[in-house]
Amino acid sequence: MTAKPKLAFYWAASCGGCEITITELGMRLVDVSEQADIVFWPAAMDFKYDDVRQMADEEIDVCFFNGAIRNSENEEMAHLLRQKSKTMIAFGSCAHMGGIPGLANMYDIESLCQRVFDTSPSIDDSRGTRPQKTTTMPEGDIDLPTLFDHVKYLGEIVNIDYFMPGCPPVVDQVWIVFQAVLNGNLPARGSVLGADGRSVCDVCSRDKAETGFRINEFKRPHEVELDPITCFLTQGVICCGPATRAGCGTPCLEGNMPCRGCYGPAEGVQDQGAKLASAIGAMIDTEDPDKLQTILNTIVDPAGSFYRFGLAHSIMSRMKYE
Amino acid sequence: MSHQPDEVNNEELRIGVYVCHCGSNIAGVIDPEEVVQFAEGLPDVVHATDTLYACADSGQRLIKEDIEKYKLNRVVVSACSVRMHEPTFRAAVSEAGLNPFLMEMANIREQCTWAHGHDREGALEKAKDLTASAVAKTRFLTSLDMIDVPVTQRALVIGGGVAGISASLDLAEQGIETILVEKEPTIGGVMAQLNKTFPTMDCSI
Amino acid sequence: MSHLPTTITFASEVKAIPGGEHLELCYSCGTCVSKCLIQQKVDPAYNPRRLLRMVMMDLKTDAYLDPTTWLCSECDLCYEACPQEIHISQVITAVKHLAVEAGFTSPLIAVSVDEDLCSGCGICAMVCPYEAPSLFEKEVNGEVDRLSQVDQNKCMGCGTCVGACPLSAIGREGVTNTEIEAQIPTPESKPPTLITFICDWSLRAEDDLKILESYPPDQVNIVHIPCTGRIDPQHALMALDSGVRGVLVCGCKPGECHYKRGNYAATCKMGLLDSLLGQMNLPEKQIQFVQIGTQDRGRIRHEVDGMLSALFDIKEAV
Amino acid sequence: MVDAARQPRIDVRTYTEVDKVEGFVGNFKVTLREKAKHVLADRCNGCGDCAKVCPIEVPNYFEINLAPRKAAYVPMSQSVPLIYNIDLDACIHCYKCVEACGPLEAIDFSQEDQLVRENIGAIVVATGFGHFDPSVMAEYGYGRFPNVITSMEMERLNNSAGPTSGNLIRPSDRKNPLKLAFINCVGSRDKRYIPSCSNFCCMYSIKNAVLLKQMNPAMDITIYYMDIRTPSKGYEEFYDRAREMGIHFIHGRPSLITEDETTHNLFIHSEDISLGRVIENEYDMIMLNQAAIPQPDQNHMSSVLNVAQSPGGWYMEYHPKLRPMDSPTDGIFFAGACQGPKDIPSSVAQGSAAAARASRILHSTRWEIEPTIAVVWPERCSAETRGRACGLCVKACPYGAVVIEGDKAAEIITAKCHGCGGCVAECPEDAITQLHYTDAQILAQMRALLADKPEEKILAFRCHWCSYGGADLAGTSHFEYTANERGIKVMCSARMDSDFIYEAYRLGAGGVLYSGCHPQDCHYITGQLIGAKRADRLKKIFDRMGMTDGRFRVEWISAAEGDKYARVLNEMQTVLDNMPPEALKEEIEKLQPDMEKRLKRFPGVPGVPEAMAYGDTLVRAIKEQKEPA
Repeated sequence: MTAKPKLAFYWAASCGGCEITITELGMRLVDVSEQADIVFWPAAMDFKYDDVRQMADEEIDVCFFNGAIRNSENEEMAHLLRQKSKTMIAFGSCAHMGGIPGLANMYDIESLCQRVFDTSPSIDDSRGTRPQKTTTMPEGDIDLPTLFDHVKYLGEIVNIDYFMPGCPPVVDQVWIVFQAVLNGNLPARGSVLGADGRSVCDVCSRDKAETGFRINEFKRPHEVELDPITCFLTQGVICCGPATRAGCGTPCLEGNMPCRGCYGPAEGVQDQGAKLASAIGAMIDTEDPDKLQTILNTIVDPAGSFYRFGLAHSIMSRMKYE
Repeated sequence: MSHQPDEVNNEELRIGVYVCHCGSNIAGVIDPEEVVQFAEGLPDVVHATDTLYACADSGQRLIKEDIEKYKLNRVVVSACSVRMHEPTFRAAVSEAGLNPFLMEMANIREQCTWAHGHDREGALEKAKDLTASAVAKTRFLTSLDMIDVPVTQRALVIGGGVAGISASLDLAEQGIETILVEKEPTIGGVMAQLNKTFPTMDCSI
Repeated sequence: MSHLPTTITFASEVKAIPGGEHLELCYSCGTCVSKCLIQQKVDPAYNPRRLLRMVMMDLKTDAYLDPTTWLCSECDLCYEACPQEIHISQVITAVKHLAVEAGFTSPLIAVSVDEDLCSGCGICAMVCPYEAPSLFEKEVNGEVDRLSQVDQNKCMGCGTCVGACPLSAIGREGVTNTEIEAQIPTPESKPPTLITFICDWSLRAEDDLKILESYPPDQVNIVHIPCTGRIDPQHALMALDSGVRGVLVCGCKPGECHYKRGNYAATCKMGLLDSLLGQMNLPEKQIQFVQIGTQDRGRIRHEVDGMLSALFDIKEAV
Repeated sequence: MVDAARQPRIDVRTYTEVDKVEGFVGNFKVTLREKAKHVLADRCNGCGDCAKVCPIEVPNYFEINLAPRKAAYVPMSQSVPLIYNIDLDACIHCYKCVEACGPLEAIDFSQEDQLVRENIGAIVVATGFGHFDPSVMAEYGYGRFPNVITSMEMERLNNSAGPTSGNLIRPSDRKNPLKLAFINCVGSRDKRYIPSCSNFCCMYSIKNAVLLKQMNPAMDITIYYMDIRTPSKGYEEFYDRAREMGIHFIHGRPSLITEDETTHNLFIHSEDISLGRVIENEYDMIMLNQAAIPQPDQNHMSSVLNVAQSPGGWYMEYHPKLRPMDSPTDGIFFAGACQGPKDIPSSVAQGSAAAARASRILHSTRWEIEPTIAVVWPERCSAETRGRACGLCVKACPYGAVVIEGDKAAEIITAKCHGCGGCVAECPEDAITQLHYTDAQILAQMRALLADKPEEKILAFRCHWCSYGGADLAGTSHFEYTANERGIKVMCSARMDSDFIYEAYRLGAGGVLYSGCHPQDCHYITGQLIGAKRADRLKKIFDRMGMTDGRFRVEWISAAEGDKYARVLNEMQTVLDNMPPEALKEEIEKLQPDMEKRLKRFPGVPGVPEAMAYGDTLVRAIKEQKEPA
């Protein structure tokens, strides 16, 4: 039997949710540890960067990299792990397409820092302090990684073998991928793991709109008593389902909340947010041109609603930071 | 000219009823003979007949001769609207020596056959009732004479356009004092604004 | 003479359908024929005046075979122009209704649904001005699947559904995403300054179209779409992404859309795209949506020149 | 025009309006408002020096605002009478005109409007017509495209006395147009604006085309038409001559005009129906043949003259075929376009016709009017029975024909009484009657009409001038309505005594219609007002009595509303049909005692007892006739 495959898990600009979804495997982790060696998992155990630096190239069989690339440290580790591992999986929405951190691309660094360090409600008087590149301490100088002007997704800086969408990827899908990795039968490089080709609407069993139904006012989920049986669009609530890939098992829909598009664009969708704008824009019902604007204004945060997970991967982001 | 209102003249009433065919306008919907038969049964009706065109000379001559022959002192004409031929029938009866206001019309054309073509039987009943109503009214009619009033022999023409000018010229040339009133500072109206006018293509001032 | 028609004529059948009244008042003045663009742009045999005449003269089969019955898209331009206040488009729709009942079918090529791609989300059924698509249940290898189907006689080919369908599962030759995307230049093919998505009906006079085509290809590329309802913000962004510096979407004035509500859908899509660009504080003047009216002759020149000079300023500024 | 001024017997009063018209045929009292010209007519010799020095220029209505006039002005140089006018709205009181007038001293700024009362025997109304403003038709772009002009503007532009002294130019660049188009029926035959045909504009556009072609044969003129109407002698030949001269005629109503904003040339989009194809032609200039509409102040004048208006606003003639020149009011006649759009030859002909109709009256020293006037029984008037007159009759009379002096009974001035019957019905003592419309006569008619199965019948009281005419029109237009209607005609709704209504219900009538003129149409000025007040009182009484709504209807129907008359009657019939027969009979019986209670004084009216007795014999005779023995 060949040597046990070496697995690595790393978390860059991440909330840790993707790490937790692995721990959710529970006892099954024990089987995994019998069949494979986890050689790098800083979030769970005390691994040091040097451990990876001392490895030979491509020593790691499969590296599960989650989290977006926000600062120089993330980029450095991404390059390092790419060098050290045969197969690299962009694990979760942040690595796959920038995720929630990607929404920062709407703002420049200065206004971000202002928000975080000055105007945030939980700060009483920041006297304008800012993180410094290097700070001299009695023990010696400590330096912080530099903050990039925009958030990048993993695929932007290294080439990736597989994508696994989801925020976080659903634990059952993670288990299926683990078994594929352990049994060595991963599909062709570049394909998407842990999701199926259809869109969320395909798997959603809610009653769809009557022919000719149109929306004359949008409401946010907390503003309306959501009916669990009918499609959210018929209730005037934005649901990204039509343009989002299925495979998550729709936990949100079961929890009576509209899909927010974390599994990324469905097959054939070039830019998830623009496509949703196109679909929802065509549904607005009025013959009176002036009322059109008032209805549009009821969509409070278009970019946030349509690009909640994919802003960093969007064409607009590329246009802005190219 | 007796102005005494309503003194009941108890001379013996002799009413004549004339039901007009008006070609097919009335006869096309109801049968005038049936109205005539009905009228004959009414009190004081001494003579009732139908006629093809009451307003024509033949119809009027029939009424005039009957007034002589049957010594009629009231006449009922069941035909068209008073706005059409009341003057005609009043003139006819007065030529026969009967006071024109002792003639009463029943409108069984515009307000009966023309409006109830879809309900012939109802139209017939209505024609009978309208004729009876006219007969009832003649029972209490008194002879009246037109009131004549003095006439100021001056005319007023409002509007100084081509129609107003032609009217005032015609009136003035008959020797009638005419006032031509025009709200604009000049007479001539729209015509004066026009370039040459058809057919003579001469100047329009 | 009673007012109710005793014998059932073709005209009385048409008048019985709501909107079909007053058709006997038509004194054949031809206003509707010249106000409507279908004869000038699609089929010389199209003539609403003649169709009304056929209805009145009881020529049922001629009417059912006449292209007017099938090509009218109920845009009501003729209704507001008719001096006899006849709702001409409703009379034509009534005739079409009777024609369909009599088994005749529309010569127009309707959109069709690719059942492998369709997810049954129902968006096409919501946005269609003619309510041609509708959802239905179907047994697909074992389990019940919900799909969309299109009523061949109702679809006018405006493409609003194609623009809205997230999965490119609906379409017809001429409006599919692949054909439109093929006309969007790629970075390598030296992209023009401006790309114009122009709807087929907003430029009334031929020489307006000539004005648009007179611009050198490296300055202005033209993409024809049946209606601005077909526009997809993705395509606008893809154009900007591949180096085109500006996108001009040109459709009809409110109330004059040839497909009833295509320009309202476009107004909303471009409005949403504007707010997206605004949130990313990208320059907004890059994408413009203009609505040209029936009497705005020569206005296309102002819009294109204005856009080119605006783009020139942006180029200087950045 | 000039000979009208020269004619000694015509007193031409320009810049004067008719304020009030009182009286009746042969005895009209007309109040004229001679607006202040601020120029003394006898002194001004029309030299125009004042205009030369006047610094103010304002648009001239006569030139359809294409050319200016001074504040001191005459509308046109050939004005008749040639007396200048100072327009105080525009004048800035620099008084240069006064200096220029010099010794003549014809200008007097202190002049005020003058009210003059004239005694008049007959009135001819010839107030003409107005022009439809095509700017409301956005599709033709009038007001937005400079080279789209109206027909009146064209008249002034190619008129040698016009602003360009006959040289037709394009407003946008003042060049002579070579390619011209006329569009007929602008606003006419259009349900959205003026549904009727304006009669003369087909010939009018051909005339203008021929004139322009004669002036400049190189000019290419096209006329867009729906139908060319050439109704009179020589018109069709003129149409042929226009074709021979090379004027193009396109059969097709344009739907749209667009403009090339650089050259200001215009494009007409229309269907050429003869070809069955849509065409788009370019023109330098377009003339819109605008519709003829009633004068803007026609509504005001019709209430001043107390004449009715037919649909569309034109004055309504007594009878369209038999008395087209007469108004419903004796002594007032119509001439020309005010009665309906017509061309110049017809207007002149109607001028003479109206003059002929008027001279019938004016040539006789006395004139006969209908003797249907009111007459008082002095012994019944409360002045004599209770020593104090109640005066209700005086209040009811619109003409002040009823006078009460001291404690003497009310008295009618025959000459002033128009015979509306208002006082007769208002008098609580029934002390006044109306000749030819006495209570007895009307009661007798009611007995005849309600003799057989009264509960199925609808008794309709109509006034001679309006609702009777409306009933006639319902017949002439063959609008079908229920044959259960039984009509009684009185002169005015003011004559419809409440006793008649109570008596009708006492006799068992199914429904009663109380109808008359619309308020502004009443032939007796305020007669309708009195009738309307009485009808509302009756409606409230019957509602309180619990009578089913719809059995008593109050409707104001003009002689032009035949359809409304038929609709109201059919609606009343449906009310009766919806009531089960026993319920109707039961309601009639239940209300009969209330009606009798209100008819206490009716049997005391002279002639009524005889009418009651006669009525019984008549009803028996009618019943015998109807049910065969």
